[in-house]
Amino acid sequence: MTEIPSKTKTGLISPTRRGALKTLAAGAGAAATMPLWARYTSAQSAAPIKIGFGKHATGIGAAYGRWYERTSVAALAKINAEGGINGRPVELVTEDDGTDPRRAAEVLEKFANQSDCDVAFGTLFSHVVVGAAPRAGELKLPYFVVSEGHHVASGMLNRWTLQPGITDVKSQISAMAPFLTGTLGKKVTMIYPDYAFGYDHRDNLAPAIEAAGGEVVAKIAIPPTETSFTKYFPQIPRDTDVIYHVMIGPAVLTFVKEMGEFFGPSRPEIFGFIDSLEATDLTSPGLEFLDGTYFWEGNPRYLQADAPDYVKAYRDAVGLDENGASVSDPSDVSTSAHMFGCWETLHIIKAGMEAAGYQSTADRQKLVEAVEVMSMMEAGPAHPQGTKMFNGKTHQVFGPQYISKVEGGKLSVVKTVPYEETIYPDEVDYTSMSF
Amino acid sequence: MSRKDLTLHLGLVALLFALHFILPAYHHGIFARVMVLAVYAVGYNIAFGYTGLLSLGHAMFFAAGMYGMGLVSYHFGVPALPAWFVGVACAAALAFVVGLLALRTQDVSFMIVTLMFAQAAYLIILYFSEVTRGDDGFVIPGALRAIGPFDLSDEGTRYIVAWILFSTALLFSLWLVRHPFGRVLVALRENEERARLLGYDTGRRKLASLVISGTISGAAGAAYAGLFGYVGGSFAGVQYSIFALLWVLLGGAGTVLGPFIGTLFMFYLIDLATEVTEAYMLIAGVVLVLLTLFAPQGIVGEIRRRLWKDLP
Amino acid sequence: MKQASDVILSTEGLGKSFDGLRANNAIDFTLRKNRVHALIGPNGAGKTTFVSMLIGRLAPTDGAIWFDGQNVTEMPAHRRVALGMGYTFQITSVFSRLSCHENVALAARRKAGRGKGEVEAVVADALVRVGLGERADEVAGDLSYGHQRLLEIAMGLASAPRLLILDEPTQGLAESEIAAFKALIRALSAETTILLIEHNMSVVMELADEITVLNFGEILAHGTAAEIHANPAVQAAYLGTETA
Amino acid sequence: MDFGPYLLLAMLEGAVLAAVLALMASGLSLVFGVMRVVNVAHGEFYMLGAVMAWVVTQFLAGLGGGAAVNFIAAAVLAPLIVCAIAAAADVTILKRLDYDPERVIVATIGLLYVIQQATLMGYGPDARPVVAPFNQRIALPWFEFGENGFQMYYPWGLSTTSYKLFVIVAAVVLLFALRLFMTRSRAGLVMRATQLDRDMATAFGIPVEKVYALVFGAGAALAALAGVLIVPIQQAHYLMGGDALLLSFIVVIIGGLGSLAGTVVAAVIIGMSDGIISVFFTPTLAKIIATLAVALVLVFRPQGLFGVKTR
Repeated sequence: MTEIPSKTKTGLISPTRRGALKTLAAGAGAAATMPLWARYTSAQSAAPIKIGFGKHATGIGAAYGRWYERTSVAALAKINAEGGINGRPVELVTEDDGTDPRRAAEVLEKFANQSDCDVAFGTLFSHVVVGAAPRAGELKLPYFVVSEGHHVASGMLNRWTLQPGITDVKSQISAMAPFLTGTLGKKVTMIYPDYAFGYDHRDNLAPAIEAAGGEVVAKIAIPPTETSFTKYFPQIPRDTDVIYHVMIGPAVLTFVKEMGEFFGPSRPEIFGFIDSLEATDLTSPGLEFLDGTYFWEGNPRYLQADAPDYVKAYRDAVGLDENGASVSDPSDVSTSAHMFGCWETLHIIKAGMEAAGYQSTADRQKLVEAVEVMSMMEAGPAHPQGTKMFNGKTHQVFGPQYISKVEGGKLSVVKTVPYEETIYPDEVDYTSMSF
Repeated sequence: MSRKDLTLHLGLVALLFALHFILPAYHHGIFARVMVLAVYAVGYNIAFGYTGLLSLGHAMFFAAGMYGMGLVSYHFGVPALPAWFVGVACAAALAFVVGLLALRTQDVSFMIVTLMFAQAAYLIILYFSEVTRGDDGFVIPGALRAIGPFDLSDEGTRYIVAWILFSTALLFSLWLVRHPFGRVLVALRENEERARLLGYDTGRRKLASLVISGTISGAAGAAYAGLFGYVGGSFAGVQYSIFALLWVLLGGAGTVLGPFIGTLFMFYLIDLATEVTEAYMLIAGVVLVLLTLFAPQGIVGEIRRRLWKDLP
Repeated sequence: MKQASDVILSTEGLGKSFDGLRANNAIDFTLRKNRVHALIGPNGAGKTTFVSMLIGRLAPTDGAIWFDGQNVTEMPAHRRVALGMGYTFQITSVFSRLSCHENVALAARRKAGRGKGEVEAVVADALVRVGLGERADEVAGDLSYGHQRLLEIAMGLASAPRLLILDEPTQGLAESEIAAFKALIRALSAETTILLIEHNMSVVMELADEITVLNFGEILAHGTAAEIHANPAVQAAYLGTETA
Repeated sequence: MDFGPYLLLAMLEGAVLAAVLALMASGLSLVFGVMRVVNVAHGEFYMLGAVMAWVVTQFLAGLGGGAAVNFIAAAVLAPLIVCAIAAAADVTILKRLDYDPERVIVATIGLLYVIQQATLMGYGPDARPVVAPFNQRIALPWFEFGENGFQMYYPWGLSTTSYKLFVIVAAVVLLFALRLFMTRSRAGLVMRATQLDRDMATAFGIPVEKVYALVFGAGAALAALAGVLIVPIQQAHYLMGGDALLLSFIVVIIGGLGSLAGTVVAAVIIGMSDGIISVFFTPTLAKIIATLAVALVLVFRPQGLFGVKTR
């Protein structure tokens, strides 16, 4: 099986953007005017399928949680407008996990035992995933994470935890390394958080850079309590060609700003993971100096000139303007590089449930097995970020990566690395593990 | 120990055992978790509630237990029970060393010193992230999470193990506060100088109290790792130190039942508040303020003050 | 220094300075067994500083303290208590949130080897002796000030010291209570040595076998009640200024 | 970077931290000194100051004000708003707790959650910047005796910004003003009298309750002012109060509780050592060492570096 069934069923592949929009609007509008029971009369059971969504509503991940929820709500509106899953409506059950591993585990218990969710989904921060995943395994609750951590593919977790909607840091890095050494320079200094997915970057960058013929000359790990950074910048070796930065949390803007003030007019090349500036307006004061630097983007924030219609449809559904901010508030910038994973994951859940003939929670194992046999996921309305390949053994998807350059306060994609160039050898085979 | 006290506490132990058969799945899981965390609060209560040592760093003892247990499992494949003992020993040793230093200070300085040590412990976990997996933490391999034939990841076993641990801690603390040693701890809390001039070596007793307290906290941390399979840096963070203080104060500092009641209350308060609003901590904050205004001795403390004077 | 066999406590050149201020200077003091020895002196004469050094609440700047043939100068307070020194506070310092019984029991249990039954007996006895037998279950903080003073003394009794240091025990007591107190001390003097720091001259004159007078941190005079009463230096320095 | 310039840079950074800390911690110290209570919500007042600065500048920018005018307005209004909030909290909560130290700690933890979550709801989870009134990068020269004798050059990276220098100067001026206020003004005198002996102050007809409300408000306003000063450098975020609270706790304790001069000196020491230790170690290790150093200072000098032994 190389194609997921949902692709052929979606009715959104229209030749023009306007057409796509129309379809979507009509579907959503029609669905909204009908009473709930009337919408799904064809289904055997009209009871909604419940998807438990662990949201970072509070704590350090709150900016992400907000956009994850918006994307998920939009994706479900689309899925419901198109007839739901197996003819049944789909409902999001949202619980705040406080960006805390213990609470996240409790939230999974709540999904499984209290609110009778069919699957659990969501969760970005890797410590939250690692803390919650063992509970998913024990509860035998399919847990679809949208985290980009390498924890899934590293084999640390279990058969019930999957990451089919977003690529992991290790593959992102292996996609970026040739560009760094080939285009920007051979000597790389990395600055990363001494927590969260900082470890994935620390562990994977140096091998990838060396494989691409470069060298990591310094690694500067920033502890979570830090609020000022200038004092660490002198630790950057003078002969550095490229600074590679990936920061997270509320201090990132300070970080980037102080880096600019430190270097002044004579900066090396700078390459960052957009995580450093997710949900942050690139025209914020102090960020002028980023002009001409490069970023990895999981999915382009700014609407690119050559964007296909399904990308525009996705952005309209989520409510993004051309700059990747909310249409209702231009200062409310999205977490574009990650949140698409929610949209795609929900479509994969739909596809998996339909392939497995999912009826009730008794079919949870069938659902996991159905997702495990998935492989190619063609770009389209269900996968607006691009064509991907899912590896059922490692429970991890591989997809295209974007390199963008800051020009005039906007990010323009300068290079797209296809999924084929991001693949690394398997580290685990979850399918050989028991349920 | 009066018969009435013993009946009350054994009654709670029996009730929790009975709940094992009655509670719906979700609440069953929650009670198991609350019992383990309540053990942490029981430990904290011995230092804070009974001895008057206001520590803001108990998360380091919880984490010492958790990491002591977790690291030997994860790196050396030690099975759960021996690993648990390693965790407890780590917490006891840490409490001893911290006590030797921190107990040279008093009051607010003691608060800050314990806070600083805990912060350093947290940063050390991050610094040695190649061993500890830092803030991400790690999962203890399922195969190791068993005591003999009992699989700790099984809901029933988990509940019973948590219940055994909690009951032991609860009855131990009841015994301790009735024992002459415990009475001296109370005397230290009330008036340290007077206790010294009655001939008590207050320094040694405070150290002993802190070690007992830290050991019980560590036992909770180690049990948490074994029962829930996850070891992570967030448990060593400041908020977990503050949690212990909150749970104990809410339930009633210096009462045997207070830590459990406080932990349970706080848990359901937050759990129910999340149903109403995303800003559930707002509700928690308001309740805290109201409690200090209208029930300053905590829930059990108020019961003692108003209804049951001899409640331990 | 070798102590004479009837001496329980002595000091040798004991002195204490606070930030250059000399509170006690070169005090040579001897306390004989089974006596009631009063320490008097005007306010600020250094009496409390002196006894605080005896019991170990303050470390002396210079000099030495001997208790029962042992140099205790460097010894922490709790070990001096273990050796048989007892102390009651000038400012009431009971455990105010605990019951009277528990207050005294804390003192009684200190003595090693006492079983539960024996502790109970000692506590009951001590409370009865100070006249608080009826109030064993009351919370100490609820007692009147005078009763709290008596509770202090009961705590001193229960620890069965060989030397009991009473710092201003009659302060705040009513006349009737003072009378009872005097009787209590007389009875006690058969069993133990008592060092009494006292303002109330009638108490001192009636109870004390020996009196030492401190003035400006130094010993001004030493002798029996009659001798002190007759001492012109004491009269000049002290009695003349005392209103009691 | 060479050692000398690096050290200078670290010290400059340390001085900025010290300036902000000194302001914030003197608020905490003032409250502790006069009222004898520990305000755990102090960090949230700092955060509120920063957030209010954003709100004020945002509002005025909408009216078309310039960056400098907006910032000055924020520096005046934000502390006043925060002062009012804190005084209200004092009157409605702390007063009714009779300033019992333990209960105040719990109540202010509650207050901390309330403020934090209310901010999350009203302001959101994002870190938002405020435009500095001026912010020029200033490259700094370095002097050296080399083979060619005395040399002056501009080392790579050695720089600061005019705004950072302004923060340092502003904090010094404000702290002097605070000192003058405490020692020279009648209100300051009343505060100090209340600090020395509450009962005596009451006997002399000082309205102690009002003084407490004012002191609590003034302490919060100092934190808010620190927040306003830092926000062009660090942005306003609803969780920013936590670490700031920890640091100012440390400063107040090291400086000796309730001693304003000690607090300022301690802020300089903590700020500077934070900067200087970072020269020698990797960031996380530097934090560990700094934290342990503070703990050990307290262990071996519990009364603080400048406090007077009380017993």
